Amino acid sequence: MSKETAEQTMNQNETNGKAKQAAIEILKKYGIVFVLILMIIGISILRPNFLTPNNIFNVLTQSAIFGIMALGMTLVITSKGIDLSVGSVLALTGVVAASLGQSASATSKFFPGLGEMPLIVPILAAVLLGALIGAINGGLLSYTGIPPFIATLGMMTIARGFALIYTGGSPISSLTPAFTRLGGRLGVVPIPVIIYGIMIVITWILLNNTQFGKNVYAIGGNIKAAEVSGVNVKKNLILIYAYCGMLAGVAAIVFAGRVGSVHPGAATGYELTAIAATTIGGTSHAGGIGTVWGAVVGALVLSVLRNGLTLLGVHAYWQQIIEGMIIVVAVIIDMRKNARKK
Amino acid sequence: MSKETAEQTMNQNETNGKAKQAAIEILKKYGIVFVLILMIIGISILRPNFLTPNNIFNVLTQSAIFGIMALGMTLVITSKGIDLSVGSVLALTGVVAASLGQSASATSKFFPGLGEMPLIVPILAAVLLGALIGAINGGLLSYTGIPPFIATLGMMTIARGFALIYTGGSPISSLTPAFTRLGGRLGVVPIPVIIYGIMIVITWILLNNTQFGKNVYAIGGNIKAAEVSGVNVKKNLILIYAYCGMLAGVAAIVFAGRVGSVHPGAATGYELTAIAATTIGGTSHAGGIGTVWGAVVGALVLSVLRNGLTLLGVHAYWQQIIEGMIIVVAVIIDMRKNARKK
Amino acid sequence: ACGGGGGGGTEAPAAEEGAMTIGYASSNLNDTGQTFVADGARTYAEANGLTIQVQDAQEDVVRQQDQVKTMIEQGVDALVVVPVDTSAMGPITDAAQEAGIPLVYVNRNPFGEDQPPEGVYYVGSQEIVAGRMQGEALVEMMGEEGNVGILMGILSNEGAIKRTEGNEEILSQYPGINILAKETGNWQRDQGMSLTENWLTAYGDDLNAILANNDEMALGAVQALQAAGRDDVLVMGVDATPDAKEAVKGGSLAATVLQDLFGQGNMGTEIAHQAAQGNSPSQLTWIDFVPVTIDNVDEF
Amino acid sequence: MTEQPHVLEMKNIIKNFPGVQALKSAELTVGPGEIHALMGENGAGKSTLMKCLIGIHPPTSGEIYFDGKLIENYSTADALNMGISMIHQELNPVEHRPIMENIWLGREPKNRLGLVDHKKMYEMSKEVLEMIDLKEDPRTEMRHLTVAKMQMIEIAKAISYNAKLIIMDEPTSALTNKEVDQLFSIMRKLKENGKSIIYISHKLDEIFAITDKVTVLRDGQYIATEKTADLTVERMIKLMVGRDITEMFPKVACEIGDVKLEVKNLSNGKHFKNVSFQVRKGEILGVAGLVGAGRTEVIEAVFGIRSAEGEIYIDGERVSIHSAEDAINNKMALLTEDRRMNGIFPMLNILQNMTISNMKSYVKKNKLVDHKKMKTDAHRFIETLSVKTPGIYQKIENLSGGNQQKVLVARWLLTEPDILFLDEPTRGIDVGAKAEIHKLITSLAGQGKTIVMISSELPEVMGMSDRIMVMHEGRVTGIIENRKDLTQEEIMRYATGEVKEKLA
Ligand SMILES: Nc1ncnc2c1ncn2[C@@H]1O[C@H](COP(=O)(O)OP(=O)(O)OP(=O)(O)O)[C@@H](O)[C@H]1O
Ligand SMILES: Nc1ncnc2c1ncn2[C@@H]1O[C@H](COP(=O)(O)OP(=O)(O)OP(=O)(O)O)[C@@H](O)[C@H]1O
Ligand SMILES: [Mg+2]
Ligand SMILES: [Mg+2]
Repeated sequence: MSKETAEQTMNQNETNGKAKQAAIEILKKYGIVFVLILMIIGISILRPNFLTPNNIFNVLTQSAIFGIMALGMTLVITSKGIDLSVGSVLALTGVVAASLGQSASATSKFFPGLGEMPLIVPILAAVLLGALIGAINGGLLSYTGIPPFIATLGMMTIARGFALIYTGGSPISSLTPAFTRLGGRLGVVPIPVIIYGIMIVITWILLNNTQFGKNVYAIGGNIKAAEVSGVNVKKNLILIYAYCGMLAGVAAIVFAGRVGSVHPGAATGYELTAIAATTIGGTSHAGGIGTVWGAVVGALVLSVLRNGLTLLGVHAYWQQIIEGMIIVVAVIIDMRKNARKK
Repeated sequence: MSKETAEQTMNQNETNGKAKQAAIEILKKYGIVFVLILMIIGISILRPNFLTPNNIFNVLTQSAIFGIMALGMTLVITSKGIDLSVGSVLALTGVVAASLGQSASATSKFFPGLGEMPLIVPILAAVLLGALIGAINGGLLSYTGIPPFIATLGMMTIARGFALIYTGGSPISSLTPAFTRLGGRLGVVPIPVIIYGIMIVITWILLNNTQFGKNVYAIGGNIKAAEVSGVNVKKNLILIYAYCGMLAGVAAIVFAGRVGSVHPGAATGYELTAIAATTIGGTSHAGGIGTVWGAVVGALVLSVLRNGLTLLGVHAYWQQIIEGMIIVVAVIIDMRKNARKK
Repeated sequence: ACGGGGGGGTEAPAAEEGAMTIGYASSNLNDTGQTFVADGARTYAEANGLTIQVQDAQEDVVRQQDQVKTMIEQGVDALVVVPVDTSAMGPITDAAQEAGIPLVYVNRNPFGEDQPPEGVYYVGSQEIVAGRMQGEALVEMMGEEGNVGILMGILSNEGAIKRTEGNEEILSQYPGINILAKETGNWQRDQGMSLTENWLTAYGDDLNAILANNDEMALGAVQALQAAGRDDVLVMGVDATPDAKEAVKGGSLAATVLQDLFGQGNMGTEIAHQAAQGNSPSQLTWIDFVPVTIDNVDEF
Repeated sequence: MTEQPHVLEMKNIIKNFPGVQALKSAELTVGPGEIHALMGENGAGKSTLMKCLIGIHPPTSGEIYFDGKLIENYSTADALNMGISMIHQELNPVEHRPIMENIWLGREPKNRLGLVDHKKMYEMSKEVLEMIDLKEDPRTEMRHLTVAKMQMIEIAKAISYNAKLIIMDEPTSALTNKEVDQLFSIMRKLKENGKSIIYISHKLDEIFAITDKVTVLRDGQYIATEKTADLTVERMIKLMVGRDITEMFPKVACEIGDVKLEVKNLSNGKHFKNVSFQVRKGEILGVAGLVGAGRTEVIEAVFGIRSAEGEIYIDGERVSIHSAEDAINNKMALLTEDRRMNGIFPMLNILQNMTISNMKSYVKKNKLVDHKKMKTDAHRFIETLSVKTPGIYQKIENLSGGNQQKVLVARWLLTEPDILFLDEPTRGIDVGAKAEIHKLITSLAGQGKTIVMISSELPEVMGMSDRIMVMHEGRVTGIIENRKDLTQEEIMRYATGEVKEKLA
């Protein structure tokens, strides 16, 4: 063996060792990823068709809607807040978008004679309305000092009420083909997954590479530190909630595209799912700790779980029980990373 | 005027002034009481039948169920926690209690041949089961360190699942007359109101006059300092959640008595109402701050609001919107007590 | 549908002489079907110069009781109630009887086989019948062999339980028919869609039919099937909503079951009106379900 | 130009909080290139005056001139932009973020795309850390640092604003001599560059060592401004307290009894190894060492809130202590080092803060709590320790730092312990109160209590202790009998590990 090859082998060994160690580090740090992988392995052994490309895309698509909401929730919870209104905001922005995206034949009772509008109209409407509602949330809690729980709980009820009034309680359907295309695929990849991916990247950059992102961490980690460092806390809180509301609007578009109709009662309880995904992903309600990848993994844990339980043919009642247990266990395993050897 | 009388007058003036000042102090400190009084005055002017004894008892009865849950939630939130499972725990303890409190004729599918049992059996069952589930919540979060949000979110799903399994999805009815009497009146006073009153007193004493109560504040105020000060944090957390679960069991008994039947889907979303009542009453999610009277007033604000909106004949959709707005406004007014004159 | 909504309710109820007030307690106005029932009630009230006050219990049985009691306190002349939980209507019945106010239950029957007590009425149908109709229609179209998935509503809802029971009652008579899965889509279209996607992975070509407890979930299933390029799976719903009728016409939905919800609300209010005027309408009024397929869809 | 213009003039500042007038009529004038001490007892209003200046609490009334211009209605951000920066008395770390993000919070360097330039931030942070001679990776999360290092970061941050006027509110309360020297050399450099510094500290030697002028506040009132060189210690104390304080370390010899506490071979893999010592009744054992020597950890382990192997004997009997509860049951008490983290309950009132550890003794036979007794006790200690507060229902958060410390001292005295562990008991406490606490410690020893006192102030250790235990990197390097002729240098030799082991 020449010296060179020996060196190469050594390097390789070292690389292997390092890679291994890095992998262990990652697993320890990212315990929840480990849980996700375990779940995937377990389900695939029992049901090999879990790993078909089609099903994988299904799982991703299914996680897209509350996953997008979880992205916004990550900012909110990292800033030590909570947003209970996202489910209702999805419904309200969704019905408004749907009413602007109906096919001309279903000439809507909303805007008679307006005809079919380009897709950008409903999209912008949902996104802007979502951001506006979020900004109201943020403004309320930062200027009056009421707890985020109350501000967004109020908004949850209010937005739902407006969705009901806007629609009279009936779903809005007959969306334009362009709209429902958003629920389809581009090549093999489902468009909801593409949209989700774009939102992940945007949110990641926002949280990690902008001053705004640093402010989010500082506000949640130590609001006094933020204040004495001259961070405009009020303005940033408004932006945080506006972004969260905006993502609820994006989720509404994906929802409408996928389902082809939006019901004023849609997405009831999704706020809890989004918060759960965020929390499973390690974002702390004590503020200052939160990651985008955590929210993505958390959302995946939930959708893999639901998909898996269905594939396994678990009885509907038991699905609830097992889902509850696995969420708890997943977070317990994830917690071990913080376990301090006393 | 003799010197003496002059002095007396002065003293009186002083007393008056003091009383006035005290009243202002109280209103400032207890802003939410002020809001409640305003609401009551407003509604009574528009609808004089609001203040009939019957309707007043209605309002009190209506606040009893989630009011009782809010009492337990006050301890939980004061300790910097949250309990999302109380609605589901109500349902589970409720169906179990109902199955033990059916009239002999409806010889239950649960315990065939057992016949009619004394009322104490279902009551104890609900209370103990509630406490047990709560203790599990508390144990989970204190021993594994997972966030209360996750532990109780998991329990929320799990308890609901068990309620469904226990009943097969159908409600349990035909309760014994003794049981449904709990929904009736003792003299003129509704029994739910009496039970609520007893729970208020017990919780008040517990929180204000026992070592346990002091520990609750300490844990919520600074968990590390509590540990160093010799508080057994784990044991106390278990007790806190057990008490909250137990009160959900008490609420289940009131529920069953009032409705005459318990549905496995009962009380869905009550956790949010209970948390809202607690938060409206000034209990802080940042921990360490919480009062029993606050929870009672918070629950009253909600039930007066709902009762008033119905009496006023406000359209159902608008009721939601107005309810959301008033909750927010009430807490904003309450906040003003903390407002710093800049 | 919303147009008439705001107006009727907000007027001062029972204030002026002559105008009768009907208190209407809906189980859940978030439920499309229930908005049709409420529309029926409102239409009748408007046509007959009645004031109607609509309350929404949002699936909370205690809240419904509170609302009814408050409306009694406020002095309505008659009550129309869509029960949240049919087994829990005792206190409401008692309260109405005590106050001497006629009470009409609509859409969901709290009395089962029994006769309602004096001054209490029922207008509607038996949920289980809808389930049976779906089952029968399915056997007719699919034959006596095949694998079926059932999309259930909220698991604790009576409609979900009874309709599923009706499905099973019929299908169990055919040994060749197999129920692959029963899961809840919580009445929602998006959840019906996700479940169907998962079923397609789990059962693939084995899946021959989907019976949904309502049209919203059925339409979600249709969407998932179309996306997967499957046109061989029969899907059936309940309610005959406009979207569903459209889908039946287009052939993507094999059948739905019409429940004349508008008619139920309308009739319920009429009976309440009659009773409040001192007439004695019949205590039980059945409004039957009708199966809707491509053959008869144009009639509705 | 005849007279040099002032950098800062604060005139007639009044600040009211609900129920408290923190500043009655405060004044402060600072010239360019001047290091100006702001002195006063705990609660005199020093921090409040500085918070008024930096825009956290706008004053109720009064005028502030900066650079000759009247400034009003400004935010903290404005103040920073104008050239005023501040090291706060309470540390403000964003714990889960790296050092560099803490330093540059609110003014992150950006690249052309407007995104945060992490590389540049890293480089800039390295420079800043070099300035204070701190060898930490700027990417280390703040929570991994010791209090002392966090404090150094705060100092670095305040300097990095390149401000004209830097406020330093008790920057040295968590530092030892080495870092203090470092800080002083930085301050001198700043002074050379014409920057002005407002310096707050309760350590008089520091005031004399570094400052040019002194302004004294008492009860929110301006008392005097004098050149430091013209002052004596006695006069300065008199200005602050309004009376004379004679005894600084009132150590009186008292009878020393049997061995009360013995610790044998205490180790916990990471922080300390084989620690053994004995303390007797009536004895005060001082514990000295550099920051990071592991003193806190040893005491925490003895008190049961940190796990470790080894044996603990009380009165000759082996005890097992696994929680603070156990420790308290064994009549121990621990005044912790980090007031904010594991000392106070910020939003609870003084009554609650003071009585929590003693709650057991307030439980009556009927299991209810005896509020009357609690209140009596609280009032008694507010008086004994002269805690400056409007009442027992004041939130402890609203007390000045020194007064918070007094409440904590009271908390432990209430439990009537036999063994007291005091970790930096006079950190942030003014001279008057310090003397009171010292008197108290001495009288406790006189009552036969056993006292273990950690302090980073060598004069305090030497003034108070019967024996001194010195630690270095987790090991006990010496236990020295306190003598008249013991020098700081000698202790430092043990503390730096120069002397390996010598037990007395
Ligand atoms: N937010 C607040 N609310 C009410 N009172 C306050 C508040 N902040 C400070 N005080 C009060 O103002 C007075 C001055 O406090 P300050 O913190 O300025 O004292 P200090 O001179 O800095 O004392 P120390 O040397 O102990 O730090 C104290 O009596 C304190 O209790
Ligand atoms: N949270 C922590 N994470 C990692 N290491 C820590 C942590 N806290 C302390 N250490 C390490 O433990 C050792 C001792 O810490 P500490 O500074 O508290 O000692 P000390 O002798 O009590 O000093 P002092 O009380 O003077 O600050 C140091 O090496 C320190 O770096
Ligand atoms: Mg200070
Ligand atoms: Mg230490």
